[in-house]
Amino acid sequence: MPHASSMADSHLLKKDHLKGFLRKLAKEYRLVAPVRNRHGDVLFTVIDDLDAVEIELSEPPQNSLKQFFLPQQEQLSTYTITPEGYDFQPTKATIPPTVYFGVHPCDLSAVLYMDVVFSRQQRDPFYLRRRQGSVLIGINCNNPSPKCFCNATGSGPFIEMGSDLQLTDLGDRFLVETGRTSGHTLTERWQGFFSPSTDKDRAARYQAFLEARGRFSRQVHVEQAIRRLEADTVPDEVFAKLSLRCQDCGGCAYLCPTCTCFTISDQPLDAVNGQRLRSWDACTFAGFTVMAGGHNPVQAKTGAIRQRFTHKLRDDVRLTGRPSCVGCGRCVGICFGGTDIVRFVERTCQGSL
Amino acid sequence: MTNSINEIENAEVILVSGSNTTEAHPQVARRMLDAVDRGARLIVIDPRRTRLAECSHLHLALRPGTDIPLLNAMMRVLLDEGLADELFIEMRTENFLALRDMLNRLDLEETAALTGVPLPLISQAAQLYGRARKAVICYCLGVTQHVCGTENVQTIANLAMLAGHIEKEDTGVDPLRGQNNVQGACDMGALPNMLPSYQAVANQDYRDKFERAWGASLPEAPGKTLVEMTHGGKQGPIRGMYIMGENPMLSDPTLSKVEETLRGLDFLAVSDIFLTETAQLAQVVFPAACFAEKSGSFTNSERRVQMVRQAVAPPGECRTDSEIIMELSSRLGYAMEYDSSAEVMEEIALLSPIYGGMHHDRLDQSWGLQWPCWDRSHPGTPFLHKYYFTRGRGHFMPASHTPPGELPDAEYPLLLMTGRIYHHYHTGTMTRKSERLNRECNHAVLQINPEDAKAHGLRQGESVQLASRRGQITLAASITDQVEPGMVYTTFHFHEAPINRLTNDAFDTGSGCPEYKVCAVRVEKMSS
Amino acid sequence: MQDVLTTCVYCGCGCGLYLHVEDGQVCGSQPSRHHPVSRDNLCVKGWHIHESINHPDRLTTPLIRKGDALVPATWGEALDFTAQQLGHIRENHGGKAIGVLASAKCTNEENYLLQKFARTALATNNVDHCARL
Amino acid sequence: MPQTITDIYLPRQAKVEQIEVENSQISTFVLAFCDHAYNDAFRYQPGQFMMVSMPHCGEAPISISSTPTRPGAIHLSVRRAGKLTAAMHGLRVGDTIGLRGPYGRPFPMEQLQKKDLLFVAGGIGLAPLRGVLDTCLDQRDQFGTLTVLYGSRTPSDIAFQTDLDMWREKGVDCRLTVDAAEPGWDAQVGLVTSLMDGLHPKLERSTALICGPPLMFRAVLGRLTAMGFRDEQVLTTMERHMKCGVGICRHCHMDGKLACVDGPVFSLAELRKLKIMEMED
Repeated sequence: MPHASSMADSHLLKKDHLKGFLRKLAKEYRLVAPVRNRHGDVLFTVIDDLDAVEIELSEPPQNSLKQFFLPQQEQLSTYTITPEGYDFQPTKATIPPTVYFGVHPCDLSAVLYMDVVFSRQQRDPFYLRRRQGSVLIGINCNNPSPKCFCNATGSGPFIEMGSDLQLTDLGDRFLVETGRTSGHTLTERWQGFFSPSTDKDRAARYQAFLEARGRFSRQVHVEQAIRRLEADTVPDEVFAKLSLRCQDCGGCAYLCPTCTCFTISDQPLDAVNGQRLRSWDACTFAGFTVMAGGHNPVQAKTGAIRQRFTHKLRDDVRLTGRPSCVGCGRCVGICFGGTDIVRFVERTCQGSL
Repeated sequence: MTNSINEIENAEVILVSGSNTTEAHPQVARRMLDAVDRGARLIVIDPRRTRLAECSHLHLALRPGTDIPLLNAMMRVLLDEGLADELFIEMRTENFLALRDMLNRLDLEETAALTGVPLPLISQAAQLYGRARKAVICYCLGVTQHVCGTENVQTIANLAMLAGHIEKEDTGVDPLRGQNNVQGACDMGALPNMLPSYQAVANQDYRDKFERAWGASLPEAPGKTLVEMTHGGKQGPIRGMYIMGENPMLSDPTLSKVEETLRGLDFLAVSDIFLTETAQLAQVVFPAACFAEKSGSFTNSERRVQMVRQAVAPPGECRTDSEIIMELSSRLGYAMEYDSSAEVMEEIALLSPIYGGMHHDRLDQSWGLQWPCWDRSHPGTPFLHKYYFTRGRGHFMPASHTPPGELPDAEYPLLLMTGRIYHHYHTGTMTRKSERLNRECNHAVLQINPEDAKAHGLRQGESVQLASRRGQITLAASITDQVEPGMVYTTFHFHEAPINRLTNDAFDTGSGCPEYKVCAVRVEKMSS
Repeated sequence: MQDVLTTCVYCGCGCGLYLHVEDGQVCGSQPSRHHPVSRDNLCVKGWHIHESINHPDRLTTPLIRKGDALVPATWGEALDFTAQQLGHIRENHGGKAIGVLASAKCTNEENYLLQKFARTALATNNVDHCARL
Repeated sequence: MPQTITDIYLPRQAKVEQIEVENSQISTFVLAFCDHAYNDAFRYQPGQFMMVSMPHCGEAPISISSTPTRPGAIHLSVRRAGKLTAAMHGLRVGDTIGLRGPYGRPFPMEQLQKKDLLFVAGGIGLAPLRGVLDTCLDQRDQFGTLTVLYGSRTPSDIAFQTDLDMWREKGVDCRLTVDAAEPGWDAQVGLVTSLMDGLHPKLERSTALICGPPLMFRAVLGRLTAMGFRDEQVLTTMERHMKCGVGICRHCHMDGKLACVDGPVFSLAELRKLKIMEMED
């Protein structure tokens, strides 16, 4: 894992000047960052007034960037039914260029995964339109939360790729590494905010990484579960027990930054007008696979639960070389019946360690 | 609920009665299963093998309507095993001797036989419950929707008091409220015999207080209950009705009677967000704003009063129910002028002691407050009955078995139970409009045991006719051993299969609660 | 784009959820992480609560019955007619001939106002809701 | 600058030019895109499917039942199953529907050249095979013998009667069976496997193409294996719920494969590696 930075270039940004830098960015981009709202929750939020919000970088936000690149519900097209025909019009929605600031490594990894999903087979115009106008500014995780296990999925706590600028908190300053060209453009355009980094700063970054790595409170044996799934040695009983507890909420898939399954449906607006919507879906729902006429090729809940974990930990490893679980911990502890991926990994590895 | 929802996960023993918790109260079930994962024991009393029953340690599959004998038998075991909490009984309760005498006269074997639950299982459940340090009882409409609903509830209270499982953190008796603001509607005095905060209409002092505050004289006699109003018949005592956001044409028992009553009115006005089955019968329909389009507060099952915040403007010409009521009231000669729901809440705080410290600014800055909250400095009450019962000493009310109003016979040989399912809410007015929820579940099914299905020659998913003495409907058979032979189960969410055409309007005289959980029906295969 | 915290309407649990608002439309919902009931998750109904808010079948104008049909009317017409009809029953048969159903789905404030309206303007204690259903 | 990306989800209008009623539940819709230039340039291969849009009903995948050797029109044979297909059965000539596609991995026509082909189908399962068969007939010299085994519930449920008659005329060995006979039916009664008794295919040069409901599918597989067909010699097309049709939405998941892009055509050898309902005992 990360040692000396493989990112091309690094600078320093004093924390005192962060707001000033963001204010410059907000002039040209829509700015999205994790904000602790007045109720105490941390959400990625569109920031209209920098002075009115509290940007929170220490607690992972409850929503991920998925909501911005693949919204919970979005219009694909509208249609009209006339005597002459049944006509579809492309959606008129426009997406402003956006800076996503304060993205944790798990969520950056998730965006990289989504990039593959939405351009591998076919280029998905709706995802890519949102993605192409985006600038990602990441922040490495100095304090993984008790639920986090990105160390086991190879997606944190520090990350070397995926962002345009990657920040590391060094106390009174950020070490800023530039990744893609757009990152260089930003640091050059507003070079007044940045000063050169030294070997000492880079050593401090390495020290921060070592400390962060030591702060994980749990060891989740994801690799082992992947091997067992690939070897098909996970007992059916594991899936059966977990599926008895699944209460069909869909929450694990909806909160997951890499669960990209969606459905498409028509919503009538009146007798002759309507819109075609794409919305989040979850493979754990019975209706996910049911065909017209009622036949369901995934006959039991067990099959759906197997699909969920097999997809994340086996099929996506085959596809991208790594699991699509990024260890963000969002699904951990939120399950109505205790059927989260960590429990799956634990049960799968029981007696084999 | 006497406890908070989160306390349930700390209990050592959880006794669930008449609640399909995983489907009707998912967040409560989440705490129960979390508790189980931490080592708690889960006991489920339900005629059906619900999902929660499958996850339980003990499932007592009683015959519907035999809750009292079952609980009495459990209490007798507690007595016999010396598990009664004598100190608690001595210090905090009254009328114990009456209960003890009644229990001692019980023939345990006979009582167990009545319930259909093997005595050893009852005994095991009683001992688990009795020996626990922290134990909660959660119950829901499976307990109350019987002719003896009030006695059922009293018997649960007897059990909890006998074991001393009340008045402590993580310990108590928790009725789960079915609807999002059923607690609040009761608290606000939307009851025929109660002014806000359970101040009896019949009490002169309370009336005086409200008359002074409202500047109007108030009727003395308690009013009619919902079922009395909706089942009066064509020439009933009610001539006109105003219905706000309710759909008795799907939710009330014996729908033919409801329809006759509503059609027979001189005038019916309905305010709702969709054109419900009830609104279709109205002379005037008001388009109301939905929860996302107004501000105010709801009170949840754990007495937590929390803010409802406006997110968007109402569509078209919709107005909030507050606006509609104020307009009507002024036209009827009683002016009401409130600039905001916060102003209404200030009046509620003024007149309802348990809401005394509830103001929107406080609710807005917190996750809400649990009543009683006596004044602005009061932090709210996470669990009730600490140090004293609301009424003083806890009163044991011994009860004995009351059979349901209608039981299966030769003509209608099956016992029908009704309830809710996970994907839909109440009469489906909102949830049936959701593409996803409809995809997951878009029609009513009749759960029937494989034995009964075989006897009727039914295949999975086949349409069947279900009939009672009051009506008949068509729905799809779902063959499952979740129900015992001789019982069938369905839900009331679907207007295509309005089960309340069949249900009995026998009701509990104590609470006015209809007996939705038991009536006699027969199943007929459709001739295809 | 805005997330507004409110309280779910689909059961007595009372989850805290955020409604996701875009261009004046609710187009998503998500749980509140720190809310004591929702604790970072909702049931399937809560996750899809936005689908019924924008539904084209929503009532958007007052309706008055003309023969067998309910036809659109102005607010003035609907309110005047209702007040006149209820007033008529109150004068001729007394408040006891009027029934009012409040709602377990409406807010505390609305229920408070409705029972106050029943007891003052309509002079009846015939006010109830489906507490037991 | 963001580049323009083709909107792969936007359907194109197509007109119903002709409707062939196959039986009480199945009709074949002959369709052409309203945009003539697009229609002329439109190409597909047997075994592929289209995503069909109907007003207020969303989309559903329907396999193409015509042959690319006869360009200018697309045939979709549709059985009434859900809301969308029921709406299609209300279509009249001249009505418009929405289409996008073609999608999916087709039958490997090149591999089938010079082969004796055995088509086994039940009910609507003949639809995707119809395109293959017509292709073979239009390029008759490139394929070996052609045999069709077709099972229906009752004689009045037999669909594609016009096609069957025409295939017979052109020398295809068509054998029919029904689950339940009706007066006047003197041919085979029984499962489609009962038609396989009299077959003696030259195994080394044969390929079987099968499509039908899961129960029939499993019975036929067992029979073919017993006859000596290797798994590579058996091809089928799978039916799944689909939303995008292009390998993203994942509704058609099949143990790591997606029916829409990895299929819908699979060889039995490929299916054997998957934990799917059709391969369970």
